[in-house]
Amino acid sequence: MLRTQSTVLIAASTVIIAALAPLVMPINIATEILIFGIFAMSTNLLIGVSGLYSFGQAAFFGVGGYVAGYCFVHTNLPLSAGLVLAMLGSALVAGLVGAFSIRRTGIYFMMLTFAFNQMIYYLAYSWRAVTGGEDGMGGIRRPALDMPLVGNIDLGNHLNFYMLAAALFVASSILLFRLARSPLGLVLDAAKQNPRRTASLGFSVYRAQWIAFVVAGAIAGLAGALFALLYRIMPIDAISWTSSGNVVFMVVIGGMSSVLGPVLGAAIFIWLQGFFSLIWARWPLLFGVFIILVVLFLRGGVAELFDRARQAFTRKTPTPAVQGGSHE
Amino acid sequence: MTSLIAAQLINGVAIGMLYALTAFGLSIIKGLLNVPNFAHGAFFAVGAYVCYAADRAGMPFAVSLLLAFLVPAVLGVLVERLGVSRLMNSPYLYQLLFLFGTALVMEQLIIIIWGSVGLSMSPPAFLEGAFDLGFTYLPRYLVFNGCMAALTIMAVYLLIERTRIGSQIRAGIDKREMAQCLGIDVGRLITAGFGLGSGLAGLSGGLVLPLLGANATMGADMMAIAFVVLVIGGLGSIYGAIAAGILVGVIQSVSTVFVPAASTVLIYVAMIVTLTIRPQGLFGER
Amino acid sequence: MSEVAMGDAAMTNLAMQQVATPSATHLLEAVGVTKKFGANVVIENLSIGFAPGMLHSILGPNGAGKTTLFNLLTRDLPVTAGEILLRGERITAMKPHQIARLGVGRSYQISSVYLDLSFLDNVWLAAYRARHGGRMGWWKRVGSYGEIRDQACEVLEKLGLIGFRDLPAKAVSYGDQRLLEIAVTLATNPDILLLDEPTAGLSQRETERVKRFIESIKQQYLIVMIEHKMNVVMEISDRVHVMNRGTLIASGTAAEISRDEAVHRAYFGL
Amino acid sequence: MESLENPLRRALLKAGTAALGTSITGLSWAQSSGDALTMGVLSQNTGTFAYTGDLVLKGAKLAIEERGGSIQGRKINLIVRDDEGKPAVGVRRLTEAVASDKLKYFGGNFSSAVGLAELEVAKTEKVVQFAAGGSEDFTGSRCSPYTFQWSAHAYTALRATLEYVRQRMPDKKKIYTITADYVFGQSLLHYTQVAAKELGLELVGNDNHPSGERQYTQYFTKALSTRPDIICLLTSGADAVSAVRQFNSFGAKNVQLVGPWTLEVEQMRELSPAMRTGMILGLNYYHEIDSPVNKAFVQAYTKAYKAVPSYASAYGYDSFRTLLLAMDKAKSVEVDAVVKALEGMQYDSVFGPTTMDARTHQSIRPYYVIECKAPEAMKDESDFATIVATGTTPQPPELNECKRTA
Repeated sequence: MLRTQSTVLIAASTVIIAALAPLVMPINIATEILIFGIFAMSTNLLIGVSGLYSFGQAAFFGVGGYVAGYCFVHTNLPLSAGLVLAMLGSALVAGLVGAFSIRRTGIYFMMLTFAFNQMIYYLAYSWRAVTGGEDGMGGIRRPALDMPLVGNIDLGNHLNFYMLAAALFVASSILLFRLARSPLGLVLDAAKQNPRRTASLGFSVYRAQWIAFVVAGAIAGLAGALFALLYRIMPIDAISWTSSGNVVFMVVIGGMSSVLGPVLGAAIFIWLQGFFSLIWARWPLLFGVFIILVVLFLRGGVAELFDRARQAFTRKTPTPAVQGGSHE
Repeated sequence: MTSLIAAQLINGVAIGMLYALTAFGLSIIKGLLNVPNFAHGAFFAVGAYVCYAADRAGMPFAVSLLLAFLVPAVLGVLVERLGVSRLMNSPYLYQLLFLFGTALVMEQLIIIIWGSVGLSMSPPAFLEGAFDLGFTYLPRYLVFNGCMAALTIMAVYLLIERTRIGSQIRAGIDKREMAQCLGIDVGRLITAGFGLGSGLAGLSGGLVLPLLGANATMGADMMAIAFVVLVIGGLGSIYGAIAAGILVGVIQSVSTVFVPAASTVLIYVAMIVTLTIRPQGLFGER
Repeated sequence: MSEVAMGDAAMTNLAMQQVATPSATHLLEAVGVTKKFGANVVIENLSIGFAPGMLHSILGPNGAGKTTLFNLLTRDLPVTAGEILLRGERITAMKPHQIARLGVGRSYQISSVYLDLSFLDNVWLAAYRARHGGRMGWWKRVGSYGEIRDQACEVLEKLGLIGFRDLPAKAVSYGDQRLLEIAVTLATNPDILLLDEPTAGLSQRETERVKRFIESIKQQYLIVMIEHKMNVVMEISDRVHVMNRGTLIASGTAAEISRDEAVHRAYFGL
Repeated sequence: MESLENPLRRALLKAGTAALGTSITGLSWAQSSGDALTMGVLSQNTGTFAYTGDLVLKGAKLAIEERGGSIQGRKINLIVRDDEGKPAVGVRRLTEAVASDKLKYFGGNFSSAVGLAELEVAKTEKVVQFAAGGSEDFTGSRCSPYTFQWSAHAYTALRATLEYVRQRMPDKKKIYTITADYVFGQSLLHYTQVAAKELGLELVGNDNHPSGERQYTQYFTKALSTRPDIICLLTSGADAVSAVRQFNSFGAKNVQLVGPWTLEVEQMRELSPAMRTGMILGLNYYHEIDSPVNKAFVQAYTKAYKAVPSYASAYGYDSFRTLLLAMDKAKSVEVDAVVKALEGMQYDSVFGPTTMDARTHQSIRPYYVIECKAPEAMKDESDFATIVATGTTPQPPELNECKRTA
């Protein structure tokens, strides 16, 4: 019963977020927040739901960006085709990387994803003909979006492009929310807590986690494609392992236990960077301090703050989280 | 051709010793903490800057190097006490992020203290110039570097294998529960190990100063390599890093004979191949 | 005198067992399996078979290799040598989840329920797998599988756990977690139940409960149970197998075993 | 569980996002005011070249102060953004500034990667970029109506440097090149080959190193094994600095180190004088340039900041100064008018008489060759070198890839 409602609630809240954002901040920041929101949510499918600490998600973000970029620079495919190809491309790469990495667990897994990320980075870096190497892939066009009924929508217009991003944002959050509460999601959660037992129940843990890895990769690819469209370039550093680290951090500040936590994380992350860099040239120091504080005192991320606040209001002790939940 | 490869081998080993030293520190910490120290690069940088400052203050090179070890070591102890140790019982993700944040802070502090313009320091006079081996030149300082790294590693090896604290550290790494049963304070052990590891990072930072100079981001570059070295060497064994360090140095150096531009990629290829065939690394146990 | 004779009987019995021939009478069996961890041999050339419709217990001092045997049967660990047969078919090379899907349900010695999941979800997972094979739906919500939820509730009912339905497993006593463990295993709807010390860490009362429960279901399954509590073993098992130092030293009815010399030696060093 | 939290979390989420948003806009709107003309310095305050941002800013400020902070009756509002030396961040900050601060003219980062990324945004947002940095794509394959190039063309640089080498040491002919493996490095290499051919120099070998490389002894080991007369570093920035340091450790005195586009003054500071001694370098700017504009600039700069101007500050000053000149010429601050005015504009810059190519937007100006002084020969610690030659040969048109038509 509750579950039924909460899908609706998720949809509602995402729509509301998407609708409010541009009213309170410059449109392109709002767009970027949604894009990284998508990226962060996809990453949380691995980190939060499946307990797979991947430090290589930027690779798939990047692949998506480059594929889409390539389509919109060298071909005149319609928008939809470009986005789909981007997702397929990322899914493919994620499939391969996952096939290798998931056999290893814990810190080995993390290092493998890290290594693959680095490797893909250097490949993109040296494959100048296609990716533009260090100077990035430039001259990406934003094809008009051809919609039935509505007709042709010019995405050159910031607001229209924002709408597109928002639509995809809502779609992916609903998808990821449903997935987290589907049998697959439950299996992933179970495998996170006790892979051996999950296998002895007759589930292929490897397969479940591989699927999660591919889905996360594909959605990261979608985010990457949107990113490439946003600034009409695909810069090389968007694919480096530091951006993998950043997205992990977005997830952590936002909180892993909910679907929307990571979006909040993305918002805070992007906003803080902009804010800090305006007030002090040595801003990364403030940022570092912020990371440290979050890790030491706010393990559950900002979402945890809300819970604490709620518990403060409603005196009753909370029933322990049933889905995902804490990792302590 | 052969002489060129020979030359690159020598050069590679010399470089490799430095990677080995840096990664060795990392691997001690990894061994005790079961977390790769994301702040290792920062300690490396601090070492370089401390060494520079000491040299400017007119101290002899030896003293500068000593300080390049001590200061980061103390810093390391602080970081471990104040932060890492509090996160012992949470998933390593949080320790990683904590160290990540610490690295950012240290990097910026360096800039605030020493400015963001890179710094250089010439090696002491008796180490300038190069040996002419006929088929190649071998910079004196590079040789010195290799030897110093080798000696340090040897010393630490003896410390760990031959002394009581050493045997405790080993116990802490190999069988922590047992160590606890033996009434060893694992917490203090980890602190000590973290300090030692950070110190080694700092020392190698000081050592490479005349070659690489000092700048705030030098840590990140070195850490990426140390990281690879650690993984190739084997997460299970602290000594694997030494052999792997030399290996990486040689790969990097010899590959310049054939495919210079690919040398970096090659290192990662090596890492992935290792992890896929032998997830525990070349020398890792279990 | 007679004791010796009886002992011999048990021995011949055992000898018969060790003739490594797959026999249709055995639903699940290990044929000449060996397991080594590095140098030390935990199980050595062990052959043991379990006939259907019975409750088998495996006895033996600690370190006899009982749990390791279970791990070999379910492929949680690969064998070093030998074969595992299920209904006469080789399953030695299969993966644990594949074996589980063939109807081998297992409970673990250290309780391995999902502490963060509710009782319902714990059992639900097992029931879902039993119903949908290996498939994992990714869109329909867990909540919307009505009939599976009902099955799960039934099982909880059976073990008198229905009250905990929506509590996370970590919120209840160890004893109840052990019961949940059994419930989960049952919900996979197996033909064969491997229970690893189902009563370990249970109070007297709880032990009684589990014992009676197992007895009540033993007609429907082939049950193999590792158990230390003699009273449990002796009262409900049809067949008792005794292991020591990685080998099978005796097999027989409870009565036979209680008089078996080798067993006495193994246990009381007589 | 989820669902229970949702309503409240949603509320707070909204509130949270709102709070974030307003403070963003709050902050940036605060900086723009009325009908002021917004110009921007987008440069690097973090990362390897963190120091450059401040230098560019100092130069730009000077140029604006000369005009009493206003142009064509419009007050000039100078905003500063940190692009962290990353293309992704650069474009983000630029788009923000255009959207919320009405940014019209900007410059500041001389990393080609960042510059070329910003070029795309400048083109779509129709704002003027005064770029610097090595890549010839600015005025070549990716030339844009809204982007102008301050730095000399790679061809001019190579030609000037090698010409000097040629006549300074006629007996040294064997050149070994070590090249950064990215676009800029490769175009340097390309023009080295062109110029070497024209001048009859022999290239005995080349190695590409991945950019960001910190370890160079292996490259020198290889290079020296071919016994060259000259080692030519076709790399720049931090890479070049490490390379020079490590070349020094070989103490190969008989091999001449040449850097056609390798170290600007900023990076020379990173080397101890002993390490620089005798190096032949090509520079975009050196504070001893003998032109009236430069003399005045150096004087003003030293007075204001107690230091001699460097490449970065000269870029900041000269590019902003040129923009303001163009606005005078156009009698307007409107982008299209100013662009038109700039195209083909002839003006006095810090380099003396300078022309802005109407089609490619490449500034046609001299390039300088210097020889580094030994420590004892230096009057003060910023007296690095003496200008020994200047070159003005522009890129041969047939080598230019710009598709635009004037």
